[in-house]
Amino acid sequence: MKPEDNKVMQLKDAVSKYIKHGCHLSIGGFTLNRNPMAAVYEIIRQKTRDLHVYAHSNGQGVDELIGAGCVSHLEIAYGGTGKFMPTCIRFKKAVQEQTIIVEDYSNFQMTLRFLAGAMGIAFLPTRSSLGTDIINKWGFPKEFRKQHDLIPNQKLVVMDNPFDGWCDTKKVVLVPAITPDVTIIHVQMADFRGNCRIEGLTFADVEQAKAAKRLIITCEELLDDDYLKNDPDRNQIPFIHADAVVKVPFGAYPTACYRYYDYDAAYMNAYARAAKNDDAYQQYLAAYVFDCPTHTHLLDKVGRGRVESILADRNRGYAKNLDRK
Amino acid sequence: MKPEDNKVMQLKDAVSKYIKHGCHLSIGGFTLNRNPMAAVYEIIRQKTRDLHVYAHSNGQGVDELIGAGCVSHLEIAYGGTGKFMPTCIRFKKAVQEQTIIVEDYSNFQMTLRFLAGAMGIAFLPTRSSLGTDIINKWGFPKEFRKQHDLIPNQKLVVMDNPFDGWCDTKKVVLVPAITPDVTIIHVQMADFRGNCRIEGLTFADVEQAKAAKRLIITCEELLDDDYLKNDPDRNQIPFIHADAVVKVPFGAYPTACYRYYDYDAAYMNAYARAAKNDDAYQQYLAAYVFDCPTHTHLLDKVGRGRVESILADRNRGYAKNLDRK
Amino acid sequence: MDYTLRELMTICAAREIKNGDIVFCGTGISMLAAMAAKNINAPDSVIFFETGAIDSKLEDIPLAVADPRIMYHTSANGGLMEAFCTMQNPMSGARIVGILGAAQIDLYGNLNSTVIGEYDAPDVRFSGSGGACDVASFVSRSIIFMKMEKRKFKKKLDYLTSPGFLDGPDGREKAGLPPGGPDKVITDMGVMGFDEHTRQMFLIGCFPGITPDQILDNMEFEIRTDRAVEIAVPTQTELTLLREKCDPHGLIL
Amino acid sequence: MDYTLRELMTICAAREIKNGDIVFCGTGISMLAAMAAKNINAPDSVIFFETGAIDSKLEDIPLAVADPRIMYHTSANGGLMEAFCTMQNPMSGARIVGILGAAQIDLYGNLNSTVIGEYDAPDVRFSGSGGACDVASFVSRSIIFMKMEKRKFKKKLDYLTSPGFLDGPDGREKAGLPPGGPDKVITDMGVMGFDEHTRQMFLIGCFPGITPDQILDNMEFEIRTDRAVEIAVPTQTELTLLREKCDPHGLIL
Repeated sequence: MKPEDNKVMQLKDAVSKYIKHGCHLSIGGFTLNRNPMAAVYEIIRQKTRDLHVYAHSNGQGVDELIGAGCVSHLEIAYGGTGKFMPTCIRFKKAVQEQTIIVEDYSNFQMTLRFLAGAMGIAFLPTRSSLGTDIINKWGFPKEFRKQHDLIPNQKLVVMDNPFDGWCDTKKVVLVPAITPDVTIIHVQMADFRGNCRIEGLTFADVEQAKAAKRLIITCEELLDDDYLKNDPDRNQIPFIHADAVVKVPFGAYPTACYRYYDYDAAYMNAYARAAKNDDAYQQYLAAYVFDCPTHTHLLDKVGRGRVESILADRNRGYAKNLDRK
Repeated sequence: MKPEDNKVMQLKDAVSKYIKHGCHLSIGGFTLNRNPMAAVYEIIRQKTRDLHVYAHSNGQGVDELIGAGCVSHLEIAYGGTGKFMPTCIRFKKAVQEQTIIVEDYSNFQMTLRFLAGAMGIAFLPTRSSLGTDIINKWGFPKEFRKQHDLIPNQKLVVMDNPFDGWCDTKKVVLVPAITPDVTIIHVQMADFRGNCRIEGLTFADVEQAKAAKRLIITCEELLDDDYLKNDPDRNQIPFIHADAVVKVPFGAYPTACYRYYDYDAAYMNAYARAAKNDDAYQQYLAAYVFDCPTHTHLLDKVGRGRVESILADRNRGYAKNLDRK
Repeated sequence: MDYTLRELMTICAAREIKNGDIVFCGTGISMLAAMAAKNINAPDSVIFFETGAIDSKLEDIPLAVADPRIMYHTSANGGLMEAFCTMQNPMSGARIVGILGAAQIDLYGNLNSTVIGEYDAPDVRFSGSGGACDVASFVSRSIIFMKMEKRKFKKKLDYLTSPGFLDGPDGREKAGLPPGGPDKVITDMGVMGFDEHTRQMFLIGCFPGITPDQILDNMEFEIRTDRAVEIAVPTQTELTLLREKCDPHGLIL
Repeated sequence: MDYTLRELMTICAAREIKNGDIVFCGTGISMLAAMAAKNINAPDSVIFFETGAIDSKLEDIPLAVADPRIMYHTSANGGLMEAFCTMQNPMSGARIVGILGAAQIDLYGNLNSTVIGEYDAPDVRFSGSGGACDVASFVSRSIIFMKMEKRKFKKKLDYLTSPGFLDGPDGREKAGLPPGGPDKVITDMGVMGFDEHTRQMFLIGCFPGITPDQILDNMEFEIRTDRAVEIAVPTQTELTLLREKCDPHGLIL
């Protein structure tokens, strides 16, 4: 039962209250956009271990959680951040070294799995991946699945269309629902009760938010209740799904937040360089995560000049003349 | 293949081009709100017959189509307009006199059926209606279904959850997709290519629009291409789904159109009175539909004073002091 | 205290709603009951419509669940998909109280709002399920408004539109439905509940001046009446708030 | 004419796009090909991203499919659900052209973008499907960028991520997939297509200075080369528009 009173919390408290060792976690955003990075860094600082993470294409956040050793299991469609890391580097390393167990889906399948969780149904059908190894090859074998109540007994199930050729369809694959213990999303605006407004593409954030048993929202702007309710056509997540609301300006940094700031190409290039070398990566973690007690400290370390350089043109939604080499 | 050029048409031409006798048709809106009434009246004027109509809770539009003898088959969840007609009157009469064949679903099931059509999947699952006569009693028997390619071979299919108790679910009912020949929706704003912006609740209009083979859009305001694209977070239907765009101010009248006008209680009460009596209903049809070559003529007949009385307060979205007795 | 039967029924339903409840409203008296709860005893309840509006301000009473009045000052304006997903969602669905009406009800709280007579050749056709079957399928509890008449309290429904407890204590589970089911039946003569073991309807209380026998006379099936008490009449505060804040123009009352 | 191999490959892909096509873009060269088509030969093609943006203006080249640059001046900003439903929808899906890349390809145009080696204990891990499997499953045709190397043109894929024609002409139908499949493979040495009867890859043409044998030397499997012609080099107009309008800062080229 989600309480109706003021849900505003400090990030440290929200993370320590809801994200325990072994937690099944999903985070919002997509590759280099609107990842809840401030929350990711806080999870790393709190040294949470053995996370079971669900992602479609959450690049930067997932790679940093894996790199810091927080993740043991991962269900994912894509690990990358586009040009900066065509394949996520710490993810690649962890899979190759078998320090995490990964199970592959497609982006649509992960989206449907979150939607199934959000709509309270055990599975949804699609025709995507019929005939492929996404169906044939499982990351978690049968015995493992039997031992874990939070994982369905099968990865995917292929079935005949009982409506006999309806929609020219002979077969479908059923994808099982995901109901994470916790979802964390970063949004442009929220109010103290947890109503949310996302600007630009929503990715699968709305589905991830509603699928979860607990929802932590970090936001650029924390508004009073009337502000968002005065234009409800723009709001996607009503407060009844929310458990914690945390104001964190630049909370998606170094990933982008449409209409607020762009991704920081310099940070992400430096990250990719560090990620290729174990020692350099430990130095990165020490300097940019563990030595920064809060996200504000990280921004200070990067320097306000760099942060100002990525501020978005409110009309276009990104930093028009940003150097992105 | 939907052409990319200017899709703007006259209502008469859009209806005669796309809505033929025997057409499978769905119309947008809900009970007394945003029904595409101008298009409904045009269909009645064109004396289109034998329509197979799909509706969740489209009250006024469906009742008028049935009353005018345009409908032979109806798949529906609810026929009513709230206080004005708790049960649609011509619908009730037609079912009791067996002049139409009706098949019942729930609102969620109809929504899922349109969504299935929109997402190109043969069926979707839900737990709604398990154990009820919605599953047991079919409007269209097996033999009828076999003879009609546009109707699936079964009404609904109950199946066991193959993910073995996942989400505390033992059984689900599968609802088959709807792919109407044509969907008609009425929206607040569209551009000449067919991008749409709906204000207030969208009901199932977006799903109905994307499920259809052809989409006719009537709109309060017809805008140039840039206007809607300058704020795409507010748009729900991209132009690639559109076939015809028709500007019809007050196109949902006598039902409401959020932020533009309220429902006309006087019209709807008069309609309900007329609908109770066959002669009075024929007089209503003659006066308000057949004698009005266009929707503008209907508005003139009602009188501009009445129309002005229902104009919405732009902030609240409805006519604050409207007499609704 | 002067009050009408309709006012009493509305207030009886409103009293069942608690802070934190999410109230699914249909049209008419059920919507008024939700508004009354919010204005009288449960200011932190949330009003919710199947059409997609959640936490509507409701400055003015809507006359249908698609009335533009429900779209004003909500938490989010979506559509039917969002609304029904919220209902079927185990987290949010568990907090929803459905308020329903119907043409017929049986001993286990199953409802008919579709037809009287044969489905293929009905004597009387009603509106149909709308979202009623969905809400009765998904949510943790529902409150049902019914008029006391023998033809409405039926041994066997002509058509089972919305599931109550189906055929008994394990009826919902056998059918594959989530737990939940009807909680109260509010009539024009008294209020019924459902026994937690047998899941059969029983009489909770009579309205002032009504006896259990009068109620039984208006039903086709028997229910237990040994636990019945007299229902408290509306207070002056309840009536004033209902009349002045919820329906000042008497559109529903 | 002076041009780089990457420019030639981009322009070869752009030439495959027609007015009215809806182009599904991935990151990098595939996005640039879509921009090039729109700026050169198919101004009425529509650029579409799996993240939910449709008909983006793309004043500036995005560096990922979630780049905020794709959200500016679109027809509608939705999310992944909207995007993939548009792909699976038979009406809109039939108009979509997918542009994909991969680590490995086989004779029938099946792609691997997941692992080299065993799935449980891979030698090399790649990004995974993302939306590639979805687009390859749903849309009517796709264009694939590949580098010509023996380890990339494989007799047997280590992992089949995205379906081409699977194991032959009726492979997709047997598996339950919609019709469609790969249309062209654009490499750094030439362009391949798929025979309409056998659904096997064949050589359409070589880039200037490249022979069919050189191409075969860089493949683990054999393909027919008897229909191969020389590919037309980029025109000055194509190059100018590509360089000046699409990628003026050389972020992808």
